[in-house]
Amino acid sequence: MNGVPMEHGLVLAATLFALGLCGLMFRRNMIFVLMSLEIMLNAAGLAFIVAGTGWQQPQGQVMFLLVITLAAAEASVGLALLIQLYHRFKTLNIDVASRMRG
Amino acid sequence: MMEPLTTFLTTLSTAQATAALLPLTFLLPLAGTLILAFSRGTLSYRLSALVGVGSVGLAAVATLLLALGFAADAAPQTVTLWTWIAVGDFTPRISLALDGLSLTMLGVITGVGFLIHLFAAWYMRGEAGITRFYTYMNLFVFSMILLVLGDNLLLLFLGWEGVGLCSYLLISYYYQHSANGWAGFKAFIITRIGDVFLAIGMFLLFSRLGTLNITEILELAPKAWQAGDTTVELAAFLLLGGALGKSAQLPLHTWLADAMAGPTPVSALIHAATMVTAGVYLIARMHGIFELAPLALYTTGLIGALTLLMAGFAALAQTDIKRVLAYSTMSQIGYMFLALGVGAYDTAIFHLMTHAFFKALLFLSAGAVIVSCHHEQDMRNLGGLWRKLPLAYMGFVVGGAALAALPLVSAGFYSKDEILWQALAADQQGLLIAGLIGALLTSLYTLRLIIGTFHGTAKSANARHAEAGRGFAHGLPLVVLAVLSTFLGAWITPPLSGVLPAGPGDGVTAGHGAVELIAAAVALSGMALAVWLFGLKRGWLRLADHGMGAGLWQLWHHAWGFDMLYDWTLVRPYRGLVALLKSDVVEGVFRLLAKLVRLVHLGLSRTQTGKLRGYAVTMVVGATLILLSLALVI
Amino acid sequence: MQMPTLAFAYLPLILVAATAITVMLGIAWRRDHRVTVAVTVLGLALALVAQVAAWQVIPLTTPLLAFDGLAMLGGVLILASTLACAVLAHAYFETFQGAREEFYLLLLCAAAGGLALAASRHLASLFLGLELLSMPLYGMLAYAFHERRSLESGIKYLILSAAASAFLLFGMALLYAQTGELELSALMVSLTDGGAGAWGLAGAGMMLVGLGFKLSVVPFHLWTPDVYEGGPGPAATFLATASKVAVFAVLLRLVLTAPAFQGEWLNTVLWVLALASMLVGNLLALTQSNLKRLLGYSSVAHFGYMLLVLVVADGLAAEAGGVYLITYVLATLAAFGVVILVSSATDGEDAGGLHYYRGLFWRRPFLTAVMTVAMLSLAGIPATVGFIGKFYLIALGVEAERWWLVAGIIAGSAIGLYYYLRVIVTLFLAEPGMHRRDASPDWAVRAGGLVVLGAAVLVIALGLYPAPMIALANAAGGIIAP
Amino acid sequence: MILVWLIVIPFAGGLFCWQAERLGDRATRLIALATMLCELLIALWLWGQLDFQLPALDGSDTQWALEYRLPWIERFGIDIHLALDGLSLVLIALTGFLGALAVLCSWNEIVRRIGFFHLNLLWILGGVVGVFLAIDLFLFFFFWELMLVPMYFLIALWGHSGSQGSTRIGAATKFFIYTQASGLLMLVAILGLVFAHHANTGDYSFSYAVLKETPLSPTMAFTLMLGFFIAFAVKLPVIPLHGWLPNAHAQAPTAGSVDLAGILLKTAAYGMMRFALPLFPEASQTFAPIAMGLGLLGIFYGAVLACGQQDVKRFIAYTSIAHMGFVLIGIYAGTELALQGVIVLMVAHAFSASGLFILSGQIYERLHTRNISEMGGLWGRLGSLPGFWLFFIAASLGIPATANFIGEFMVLFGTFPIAPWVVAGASVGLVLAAVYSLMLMQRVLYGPTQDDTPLRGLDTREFSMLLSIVVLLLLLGLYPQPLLDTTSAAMGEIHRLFDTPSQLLPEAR
Amino acid sequence: MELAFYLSGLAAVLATLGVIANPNPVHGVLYLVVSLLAVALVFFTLGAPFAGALEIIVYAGAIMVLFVFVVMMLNLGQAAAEQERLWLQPRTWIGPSLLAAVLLLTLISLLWRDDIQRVIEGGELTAKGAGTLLYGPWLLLVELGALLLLAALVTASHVGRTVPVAAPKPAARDMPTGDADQPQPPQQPARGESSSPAGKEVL
Repeated sequence: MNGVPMEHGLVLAATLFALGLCGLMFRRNMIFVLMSLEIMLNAAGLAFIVAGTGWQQPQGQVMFLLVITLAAAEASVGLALLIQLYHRFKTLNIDVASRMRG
Repeated sequence: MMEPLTTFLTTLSTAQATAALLPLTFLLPLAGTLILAFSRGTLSYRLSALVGVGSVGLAAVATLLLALGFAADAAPQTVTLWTWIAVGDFTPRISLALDGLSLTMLGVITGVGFLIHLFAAWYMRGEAGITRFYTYMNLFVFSMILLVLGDNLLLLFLGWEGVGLCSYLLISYYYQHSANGWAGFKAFIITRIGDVFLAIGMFLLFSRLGTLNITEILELAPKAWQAGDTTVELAAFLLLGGALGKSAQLPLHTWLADAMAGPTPVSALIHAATMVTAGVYLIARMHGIFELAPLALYTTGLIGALTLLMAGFAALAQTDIKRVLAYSTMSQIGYMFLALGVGAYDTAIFHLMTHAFFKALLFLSAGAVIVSCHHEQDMRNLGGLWRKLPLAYMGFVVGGAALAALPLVSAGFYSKDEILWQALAADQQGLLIAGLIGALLTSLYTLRLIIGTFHGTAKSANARHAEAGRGFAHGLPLVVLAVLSTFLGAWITPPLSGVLPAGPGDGVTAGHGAVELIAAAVALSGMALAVWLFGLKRGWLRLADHGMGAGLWQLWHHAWGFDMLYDWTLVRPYRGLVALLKSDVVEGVFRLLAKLVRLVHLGLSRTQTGKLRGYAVTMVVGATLILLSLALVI
Repeated sequence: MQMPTLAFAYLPLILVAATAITVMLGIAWRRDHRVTVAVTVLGLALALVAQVAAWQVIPLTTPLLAFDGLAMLGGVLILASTLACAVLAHAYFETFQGAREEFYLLLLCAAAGGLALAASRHLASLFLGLELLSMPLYGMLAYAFHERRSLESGIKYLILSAAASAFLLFGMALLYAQTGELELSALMVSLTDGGAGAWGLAGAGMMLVGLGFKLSVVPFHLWTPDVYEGGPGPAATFLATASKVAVFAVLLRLVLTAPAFQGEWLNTVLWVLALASMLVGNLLALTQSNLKRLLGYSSVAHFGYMLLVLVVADGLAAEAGGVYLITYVLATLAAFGVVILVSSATDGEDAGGLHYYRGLFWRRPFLTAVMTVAMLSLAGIPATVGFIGKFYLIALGVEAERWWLVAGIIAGSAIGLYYYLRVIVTLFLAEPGMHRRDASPDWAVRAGGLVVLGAAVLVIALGLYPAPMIALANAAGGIIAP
Repeated sequence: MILVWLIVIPFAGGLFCWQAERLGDRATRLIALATMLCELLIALWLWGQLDFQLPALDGSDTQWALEYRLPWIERFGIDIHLALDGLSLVLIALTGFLGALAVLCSWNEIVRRIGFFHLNLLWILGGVVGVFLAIDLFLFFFFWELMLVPMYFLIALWGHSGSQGSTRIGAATKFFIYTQASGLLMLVAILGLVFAHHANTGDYSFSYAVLKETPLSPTMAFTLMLGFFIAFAVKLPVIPLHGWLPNAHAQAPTAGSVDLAGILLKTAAYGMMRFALPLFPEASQTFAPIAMGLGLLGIFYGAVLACGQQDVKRFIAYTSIAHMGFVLIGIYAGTELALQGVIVLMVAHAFSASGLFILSGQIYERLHTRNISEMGGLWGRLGSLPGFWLFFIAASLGIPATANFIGEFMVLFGTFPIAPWVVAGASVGLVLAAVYSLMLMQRVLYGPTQDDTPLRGLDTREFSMLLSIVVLLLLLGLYPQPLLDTTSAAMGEIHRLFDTPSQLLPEAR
Repeated sequence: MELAFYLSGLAAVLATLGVIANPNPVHGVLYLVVSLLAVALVFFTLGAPFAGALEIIVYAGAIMVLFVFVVMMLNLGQAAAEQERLWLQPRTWIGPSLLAAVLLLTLISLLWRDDIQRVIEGGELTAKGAGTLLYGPWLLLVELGALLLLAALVTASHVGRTVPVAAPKPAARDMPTGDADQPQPPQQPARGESSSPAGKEVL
């Protein structure tokens, strides 16, 4: 079998990454923002896996593992902040967190 | 009897005596200045006057002793006090040179100066700022003495500027009237313009000859330059420029008439007898340079001629008695320049001296009239004073006679006649004719002045209630000056032969008599015409009221419109420039830069919205740009 | 590899981590603010001593970490500023009613992350160190979450930082895909006309986005003022000092050792970013009236200046970077220290507004002197250490003939003066009836005060006699492990 | 070691003053005064003690009358290297004198926070003395910038707000930014020179004597010279870069104006003569026509703008610009006569401008306005103040017998062989000087009085202060030789470097 | 296998699109789970089954459950979805999307440039390799990861407190004489921001 060229895998990762960015940039609901972040991190992880499999090395997977660790940690902290935000403002609209400017 | 006197004179003529006396002449007025300045208003009027007059009086005594010594042994002497500056070749010294020329000037300054100071004690009585007045006056005498005694151009320049400053201060003496201040301002600025020429001339001479010492310059100049060399012409022209400013000659003459704003003794001392003649002195002093520069010399004579005509006409149309005298001063100095221009330096100095006598007399008399008439000085408001103010009338008559060169009896006749003769001898017929026309004009305006002031009927209350001045301070100066303005004054022969080259007419007698006759005729006919015009028929008024006469009268009254010309060409543009640049245009560029920075700041601040999504977008834009640049590079 | 030596090198990191564990256990057992602070300070002080002592054994390398001059200098600065933050936090949280102890735990974790980051020579340790540095910061920034500004700053920093991490990670993945290596010194890419190495370069660019975000380089700087303003004083201080030092150290190492970061294109990008940061940072601060925001903008500008070190990356560069980091940290600590002393977690919003400081001199002259010295140092005026830093950067720029950047530094400094001077003069003006807040009268004899005074004294002392600092930076710059 | 003391004394005195505030105002002022007098006395003692006629041998180290050297930052070969020659001594003595005057003239003017005020005042002077003594370029730059900070405080905290809505803080900031930014340019130039030297020899050095020998390509030398020139040009100030000066002068308290006009401007001229010319003789030669043109521009521009001002102190500030034009011309003429003239002119301007500023301060204390249009007719109301005013006006327009005349004319005499047309132009400036000076006289003292009540005359402190300046101006005007002898060796050296650069650096070609 | 890669890749992209475009949070979370599963499939096709398993267990399992839990806890309901729909106007999303598209295109063009010619042939990468590496030379990372999780845990536990730790007491050393320091009125009173956080219960 021919296998998948590496750039195809990377393009897939890039596409997911861009979609995540998209979500980050235009969603106002903080849940979606956090999910977009997860998408981006996941895309990065995917890229690592693609690279790792391409080079046939375990490093890629270990990096992916670390990415997942980060994603989990970030999700927990993010959600905690989200709850606090909702608690304070009764909304998940992150635009309320825009008092500081100038 | 004679023995001690001879011994005394011999002692006076020694170098030691000169060294002791010469500094005294200017140190005494300086001491007066300092005492008055630091009295801080604690001196009484009498004491101030005593210090002010006394210091100049003592200086006059010192001068007299010097003159006696000089008469005994006429060797020029130099007294060096200290080296002023010494940097490389540049070593001007504070050094005084006594020779015939400077002694003549010294005599005029201290002698006439003393008389005027004395008169001022009467004139200024009751004025509050007498201390200030005498401070300035003494300072002036000090500066003027330095001007004539300085053996180098820089020291001369010190005096030159000093008298300018004092002139400014005294013109604006009555400071509460703004116009007086501006008159002083004008005087200082215009003379300063001349000074700048003098300064540049100094720079030029120093850079070419490596010295500022006058004697050395006069020695070196003929070796350095051919006659007519461009450089020396330039130097001469620059010196001439300085002289024109100080001596109120065309085109830098406009300040003198306004300078009459000062107290009348000031006009007498500064603007008639001494300072305004400094230009004549300068040119005479630097004759070696002018001898090498025929063009400049000719220009000097030409300017003198033009000025004497211009001022003569202007004097005809003045109504203020002091202004008449001011224009007459310009005109007389024009004669001196004319003399200089034909190379008759000694004649110019001689006229300078006699002019100092009779013009001081005229001014002091005018001062007497003015004070007596409660500060009324417009001829149209005076008249019929000859009975009430006999002494002043005497002064005017004697002085006027000298001014108009009344033949034989007046001092002015001898000096002016000499000038005309020298012009003829130098083969400058044009200048001669100008001088003759000037003489006619002089007679006209002099008589107009006398008739207008003293004859006819009093035309104002001030004139009707005139009170004659009394006292020693009032009388003595007038009498002494009157005596000097007669032929007796003309007997004083300035000891110039060793200093100045002989004029073209010296030693020649052929034709002299003819010139004298013509001059006398012109003067007399002018007087007669004046009597006819102003005295008997009042024909003048008819002429001046109509048509061209009125126009000419206006033109002459405004002295040919030079003031207006300068106002339009210099003053207004400068004011416009000031107004234009007032807000510091150049710095505006930087202010604009600051504005730009602030604008950019405001623009950038708008990116700081506080909105998270906006921040994310910016970040992505940044990342995109970075990657795009990579995509474009490879 | 001799284990004892290596252990010696690891010791600071181990000590910090152990202190963190101790603090955690302490919280679990019994909460006591004083004891927690004491333990934290003790642990950090020991770590600092160990860090200094570790200077004896360098250079050492493990697959993940490099213990070299850069790591040592970074470590010292990180530990010192963490120590300062801990002490200042004690003053700040003294009257705080809620749980105070977690803050120190987070602080210690972040310090550990910083140490790892500064020493990392591998993408994995770089990534994890960076995250370990950032993750506690989210908590620290949002620590006083009852205050909406604190919460807001936590959220902003979390989301943007995570996005930046994603960029960083993606970039790493691309580099890895290109080279098959994760060690920095093995990240070789070549740039040819055909585009070989494009992945790696794109990866390097994206990593730059991630790291540039942490350093608040224009255009990734927008979060800085908001987060500085909202975060509790000690957290913002840590963010401004230790965090930036660590990130800068690793970026410097990247540029110095990773071939992928040495190409012409990246150099140009850095150059442009540097210039933009200098100018934009200073321009933004121009009329800022909140001191904490102003310090945020100022840090944007300062890291703009510091990017010059990366652009040149040769000759004096490492030394200049070290010197500038020291000067920046000292001055920033002093400035933030004063703000913290004047603020308190219980007073709601921190004392950021400049109007609080009006006429401070006439009430607290020495505190004002500290602030003045800090501002002058940030402005780079002689007799403060900031001048030495600026001197080094300009020297570097001149040596490398980077005239545009030198011009940028000059223009930036000129603009910067405007707002630094505004702060300074405010301290000395007296207008009665204004809002004002004061540090407690005995501030100077308390621990926080000593830290602030110490920083100010160092700013002056090293400004007058910089030789020790230069020797340190020179030594650090001289030993860069591959 | 005495050189170090010269620098340390003002700084220490400043700290004492700060702390002495609790002892009372009088004690503070007395300490400040004593500090400055001590400085002045040391300077005068040195003047008497040392020999400034050292032979200026080529490249030898005998140029200095006193030297002090201590390693500072060895990494870059930076030393604390102080040296004294006639030029620096004269300026230090001037600093001491004007410093004492500054303390005296703020005796009644400053009543708030005098401890801190005197701290700043003395620190400025300390910084200035440092500038005059440092011959290590790094140290020079260090002091050059250091003196800005206290000056900033002086203007910002004790200044007056301006007439056209400009604030004292704005003025102070402008001053600081102008000088600091241009100072950084100089730093760049210094570093450029140092690295050029480094490239040649492999050594770092900031020493004046060492860097003087650095061979440079003409372009490089010119560029570096420009860096120095711009920094000094801002401070002097030279025309397009003068924007800070009117505001700073006008808004500063009297003591600040005295220091600014009297000393700070002189640091720039000093810098040009000490560094810009000797370090880059050929480039300076090339640049000389432009510099002289700028000087000429300054003379005219300052004169014209002065006439348009309503604020007395702004007025005087612009006249300073005009006077500094002469200084610039003289420096770049480079003949010994011109350079010596520059020295005299600097000292003279320091005295006359200080005198005018002190007088404006005194008028302000009495009238509470600096607006010229609210003055007029003051002559009779102010006791002996107008007399002094008149004297300083006369000095500022260069009446002979004042030192200003000596300075201006020596500059013009010295420049004429080099650039006759410049001299001709500058001489026209003399007329403009008369215009603005007399205008000031006219508008302040002359004219109808607006109010007849007499104002307080001068008290003994004010009178003796002014009298001392007057006496000094006259002394220098009539016998400047002691001053000229002191500086002649230093100026001769500069002249030699400037005039014959090719002999000095044969390897540079 | 290649086909599976492309198909699951397509699925992942589509599901992700669903996440970012969906107004309903619950649907969004579910889409994300789908996307993650699809990515896990991709991992399998590439020959990284260990990673795929982790993706499913940790990502789709643990993390997503956390999301679901929070969404449920907040009980956002239909009103929130309506609100979301309102926010999803084209003018909101079109700009960012274009920007992201540009970024993506740039990235793709860069990815296409390189001639690395490496093909993933699906050789198995086992957990063993990863483990050996991770617990061998990379052991430090485990420790750092642990600290990271500790920090996250502490943060979450501190920040996640719903009962406020303390009402801000009146500023003791604050001496206000004006109003500049007073709290601003709530920006969105309609949404019921609590100006006093005391005693609020969630759920």
